[in-house]
Amino acid sequence: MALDVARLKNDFPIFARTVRDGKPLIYLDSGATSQKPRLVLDAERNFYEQHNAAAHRGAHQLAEEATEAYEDARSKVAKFIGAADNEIIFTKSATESINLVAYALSNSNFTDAKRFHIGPEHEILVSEMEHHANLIPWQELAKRTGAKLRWIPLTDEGRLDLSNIDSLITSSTKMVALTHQSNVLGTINPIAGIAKLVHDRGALFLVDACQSVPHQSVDVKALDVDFLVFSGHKMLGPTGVGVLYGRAELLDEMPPFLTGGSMIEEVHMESATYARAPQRFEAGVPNMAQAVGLAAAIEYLERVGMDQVQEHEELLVNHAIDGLLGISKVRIIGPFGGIHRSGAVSFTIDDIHPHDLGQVLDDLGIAVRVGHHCAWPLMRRFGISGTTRATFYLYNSISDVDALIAGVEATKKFFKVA
Amino acid sequence: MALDVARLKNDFPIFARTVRDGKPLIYLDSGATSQKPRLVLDAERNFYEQHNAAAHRGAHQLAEEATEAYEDARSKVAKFIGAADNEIIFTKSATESINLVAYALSNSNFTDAKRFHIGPEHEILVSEMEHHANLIPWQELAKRTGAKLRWIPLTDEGRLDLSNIDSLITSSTKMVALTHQSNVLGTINPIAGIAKLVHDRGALFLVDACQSVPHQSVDVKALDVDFLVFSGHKMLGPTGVGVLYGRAELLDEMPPFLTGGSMIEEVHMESATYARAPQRFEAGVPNMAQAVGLAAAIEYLERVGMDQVQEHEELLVNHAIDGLLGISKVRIIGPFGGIHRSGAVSFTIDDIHPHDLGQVLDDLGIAVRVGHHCAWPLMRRFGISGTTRATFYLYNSISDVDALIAGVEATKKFFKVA
Amino acid sequence: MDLQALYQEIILDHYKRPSHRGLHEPFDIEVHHVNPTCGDEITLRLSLDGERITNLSWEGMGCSISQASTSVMTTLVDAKTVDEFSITSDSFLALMHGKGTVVPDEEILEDGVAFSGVAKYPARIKCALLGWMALKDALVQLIDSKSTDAKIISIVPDRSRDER
Amino acid sequence: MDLQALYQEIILDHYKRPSHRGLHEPFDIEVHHVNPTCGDEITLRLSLDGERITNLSWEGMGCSISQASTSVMTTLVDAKTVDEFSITSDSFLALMHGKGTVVPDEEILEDGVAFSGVAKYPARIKCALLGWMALKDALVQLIDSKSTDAKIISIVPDRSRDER
Ligand SMILES: Cc1ncc(COP(=O)(O)O)c(C=O)c1O
Ligand SMILES: Cc1ncc(COP(=O)(O)O)c(C=O)c1O
Repeated sequence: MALDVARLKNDFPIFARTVRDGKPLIYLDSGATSQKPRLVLDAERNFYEQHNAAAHRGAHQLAEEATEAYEDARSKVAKFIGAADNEIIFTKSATESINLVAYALSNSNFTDAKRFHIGPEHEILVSEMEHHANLIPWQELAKRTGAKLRWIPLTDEGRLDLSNIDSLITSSTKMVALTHQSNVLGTINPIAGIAKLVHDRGALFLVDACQSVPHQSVDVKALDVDFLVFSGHKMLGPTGVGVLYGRAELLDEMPPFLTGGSMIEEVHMESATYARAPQRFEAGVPNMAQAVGLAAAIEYLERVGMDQVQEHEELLVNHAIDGLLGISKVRIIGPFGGIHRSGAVSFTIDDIHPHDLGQVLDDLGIAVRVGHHCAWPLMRRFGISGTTRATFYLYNSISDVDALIAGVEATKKFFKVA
Repeated sequence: MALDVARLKNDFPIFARTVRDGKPLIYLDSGATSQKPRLVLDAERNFYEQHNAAAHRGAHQLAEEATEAYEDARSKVAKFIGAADNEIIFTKSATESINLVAYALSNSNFTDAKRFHIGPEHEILVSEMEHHANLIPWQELAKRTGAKLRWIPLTDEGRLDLSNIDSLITSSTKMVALTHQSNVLGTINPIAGIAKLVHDRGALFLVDACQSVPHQSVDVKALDVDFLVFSGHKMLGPTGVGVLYGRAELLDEMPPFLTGGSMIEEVHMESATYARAPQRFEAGVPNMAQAVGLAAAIEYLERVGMDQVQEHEELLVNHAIDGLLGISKVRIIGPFGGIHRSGAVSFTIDDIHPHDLGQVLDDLGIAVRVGHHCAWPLMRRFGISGTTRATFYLYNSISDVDALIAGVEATKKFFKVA
Repeated sequence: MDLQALYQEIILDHYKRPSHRGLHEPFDIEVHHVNPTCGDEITLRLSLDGERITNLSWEGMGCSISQASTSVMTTLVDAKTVDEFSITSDSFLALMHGKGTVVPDEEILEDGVAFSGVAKYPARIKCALLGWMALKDALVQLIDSKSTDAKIISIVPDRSRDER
Repeated sequence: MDLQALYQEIILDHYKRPSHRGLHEPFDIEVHHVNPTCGDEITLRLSLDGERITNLSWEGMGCSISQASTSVMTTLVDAKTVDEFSITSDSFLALMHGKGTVVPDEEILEDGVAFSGVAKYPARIKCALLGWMALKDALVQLIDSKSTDAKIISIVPDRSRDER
C-alpha cells in the first residue's frame, strides 16, 4: 500500500514553492539531502525560544532544560536503532563520525588502548562502492599509521564481490568499513553476514548507514556491528547533526578525537583525563538544537512507520526502473529486476551527459543529482564519468516518477538523440 | 549611551517566558551561550522552507540557491572580521576549529607541507588562562608529535605575565595559541603586540576569539594573527556552527583535517588529492542552515553596532563590579578598576560555594554560571575550585545587574553569612 | 518554596560541622572522585574488616550538597556491612532519581531524607551523589583486589552520570 | 526559454564536432584539469612560440557545455599571442560571472557569445570555464618555467572556483 503522499507533502513547507518559472517542485535528490517537515522546524525553534542554554554546563533552570532536551534526543536516537543511550554520540555529520573513529584509531597508538592500536602490520578493508566519506578517512589513517588499505571489488551488477572475501578479511585486518546501502547503485549489502566474518577475524566493523537509517528500520544489535554512522539531514532532520553509534565496551576504551570542554574528567596544564562515553566524544557546547530537531524527525518517521517508508520507496524505485528501461539508450548502473533494493536509481543515456540531462530535468522542475555522487572510484569501476541519480523518499509519489520518465524522454528529444 | 534594551529584548522570544514559578528571566550566562533573536530563527527556517538542498553538489535550482545562501553567509562572516571569503572555514564550533588546526599540524608530518611540520624539537605555547578548548587539543598535539607544551603564567591580577615572554617564545616555538578575551577573568589580551613577537620568531599564531568576536569589533588583519576561531552560538547565532579564519597563504598549504565528500579534487581507491581552501576543510554536506543563521546574527549585531555593544557591556560590567565590591566577603577574580575589560565578571564569596550561590540566584530567576568554566588550571592558579560568573550581552540592562547584586545579598542572608 | 526544601537545616548543619572529615590512618583504600562539571572533589579512605566498612574518613572541597551528603553518608554506613551499605545507597539513589515523586524511607536514610529536595534539581543530583559514588567505587575496587594486599590509591572518574 | 538560451545550436554543434580535439605532438606543456564536483576532465597540450600559442590540442570527457566551450576557445586563441588570449579570456570570464547582465563583445568572443545563457546557471559556470582555466594555468606554468627546457606534465586543480 502506497503512502498518502498528498497528505504527507503538506507537512513539508518547501513543496509550497515552485521552481523555474512556476513549475511544481519534484524533488528526487533526497539521497543528497532530504526536505524537512514542519514538525522538525518547530522543534528546533521551540528549543531556541524556550530552553536555550548550554547543556551540561549550568545549574540554572534553562541549562537544566537544555540538558534534558539534548539527552532526551539522545535516547530517542538510541531507541530508533536499538542502541543504549551511552552508545550514541552526536557529531556534526556522518563524515565527522567516520573521521572520529579513524582518528581515534591512530590516537590510540599514544595510549594503552591496545584494542585500537594500528600500524604497518595491519590492514583496513573498504569496498569499491564507498562514498568518499567512507574511503578517504581510511586512506588518511593508512597514511598516518602505515597500515595497508584494501578493498572488496564489485560485480558487474554492482554488488560486493565476496568470492575472495576470505583472503580480504584476515587476521591482519584491523577495521572493515562498508556502506549499508550504496548511495549510487541502490545495492543493499549483507551486513549481518559480513559482521560474522569480521568478528571471527577479530577486526572492528564500521557501517556507513547514511542511506539505510533514513529509509528502513535498522537495528544495530541485529546487524551486530561495532560502529554505525548516519547524518540527520538525510532523514528529515536539520543540517549540522550526525550520529556515531559505538558498542558500549568499545567506546569505553576508545581514546577521544576532538578535545576541549565538557569531555574532561580532570584538567591540568600538562595533561588531562577524560570523561566516559558519550561525553568523551562530544567536546564543546553541543549542537543541541540540531539534536532536538533530529529527534523530532525520528518521531515523524516513526509515526509514518519505517516499514511503510521502505515499502513505498521500493514501489517507486521499481516503477522508475521499469519506466527507464523502456527508454532506448538508457543503462541502469546497479542491480535491478525484482530484487530487494533501495530507493536510489542511477542511470546513463548514450550520447547525453548526465549534467545536460540534469539541466533539462531541472528546467522541468525535477531535481536530480548528476555526476560522480562522491563515489568517483565507483564511476571508474563502471567506466563512466558520472550518472544521473534519482532518489526517492516518503514525500515522492508515483506521478513524480512518471514526471522523471517523461522528462528523460523530453531530454532525448531536446538533444535530438533517438 | 546605553542601548535601548527594552526594545532589543523584544527581538528575543525567550524573554517572553518566565522561570522558577513565574519569575522574569534574567539571563547572565551569555558567555556560555547567547540567546537568539527572531531574525536568526527566521533566517534558518527560511533556508529550510525555501532553499534547502545540498550546496555545491547539485545542478538543480534548489542546489544553486542553497550554494548561494551558504557562500553568501561565508562572505558575510569574512567581512565581519576583515577577512577574504576564502579565508573563512565553517566548522561546527570553535572547539572543532582549534582541533582542525592542531590535527592539520600533525597531519602535515605525512605531507611535504614543511611550514607546518612539528616534532620533538618544537614547542607549543599557550597560557594559564585558556579555556579547555584551547588547551587540551595542544596537549594532544604534543602527545602525538613529541613537541613540548609550555605556557605563559598569569599575574595575580589575572593578566598574562609577559615578563619572561622572550624566553617563552623562541625559535623552537611552532605555535602560539592564546585567548583574545578570557571567558572567566574578563581580561583582554594584547594580541596585536604579541603577534609581532610570534611572527618575529617565525611561529604560527592562533587566537581563540570566542569571547571577543561576539562582543567587540575584531579585525583579523589589524590583529595580524594567522588563525582565529569563534562559535556562532555565543554571538546570537545557532548552535552547530563555528568559524576558523586562516590566512589565505597558510590555508593554501595546510593539509586537511576531516576528509570525505566535497573537499576533493580527484579520488582513486588508493589516494586522493584535495581541493583548495575553504573547500578542503569542509568535508561533507555542510551545516548550511546554521551558516545562514550565523550570517543573520551578524546582520543583527551590525545593525546594533559592535561599538555600541561593547560600550554597553562595559557599562554593565563596571556597574556590576562596583556593586559586588560593595558587598563584604566578595572577591573579584580578574582585573578591575576603571580599565578596558570585557563583559564577564567572576567572583567568589567566602563561606558560600559558587554552586550554592548559583542555586539561590537561579531561584530568583537569575541565570549565572558556576564552577571552573572549562578553565580548571586557571582555578588552580587562583587557589579556588570555582567562581560564580556573570556575563553580559546587548539584551542585559542595568536593572539585570541590580538584580544580581541584590541576589548576592539575598544569598548571604539565606545562608546566614554576615 | 523549593529552595527551603533543598537547603534544609540538617544539610547546612552537616556542611558546617561535617562528620568523619579529615583523613585518617590506617586505611585499605583511598579513592579520589571529582565532579567534572563543577570541579568538586572528594578523597575517601576506608578499610574492610571482613564484610564491615571501617576507618571511614574523607576530605573534600565542594558545595553544601556534596559535602553534607558525604557527611551524612559516613554517619549512615560507618561500621556497617557492605550489604547494608548497598541497601542504604540504593535507597538514596532511588530518592535522587525519583524526580521528587519518591517517598524516602526514614528508617534507612535517617538524616539522608533531608536531600529529598535535590531530586528536583537535576544539576545537583551529581553533587549529592559524589561521596556515595566514591564509596561504591572504593568497595568495588577493594573487593576486586582482595587477592593483593597492597594499598590502592586510585583516581577514578565520577560515575554518577551513569546512574542518570 | 532559458534552456534554449543555454543550449544554443552553436554549442551543440561544437559538442558534436569539436575543434582541435585529439592530442597531438609536439607540445611544450600538457595540463590535466578536472571539475571535482562532476568529474569532468580535460587534457590540454600546447607550445609557446615566442609570445604565440601554438600546437593547441585537447582531449576531454564532460558535458556539452565544458566540451563545447573548450572547442570554441581553441578556435579563438590558436595562433594568438598570450596577450590576445588574456583579453579574450577576461571577456569570457566577465560574461560568465555577469549573472546574465553582461553584454558579450561579439568582436572578441565570436562563437563564445553562445555561452551567454550559462551565466544564469551558477553550477554550470565551472563547466564553461574548465578549458579556459586549463589553458590559463598552462600558460602560467610555461612562462614560470621558461628557464628549464624540460617538458612539463602536470596535474593541477581546477581553479575556477577562485574566479567566483
Ligand atoms: C574562551 C573560549 N574558548 C573556547 C570555547 C569553546 O567554544 P565551543 O564550545 O562553542 O566550541 C569557549 C566557550 O565555551 C570559550 O569561552
Ligand atoms: C553513503 C554515504 N556516506 C556518507 C555520506 C556523507 O554524509 P554527510 O555529508 O552528511 O557527512 C553520504 C552523503 O553524502 C552518503 O550518501
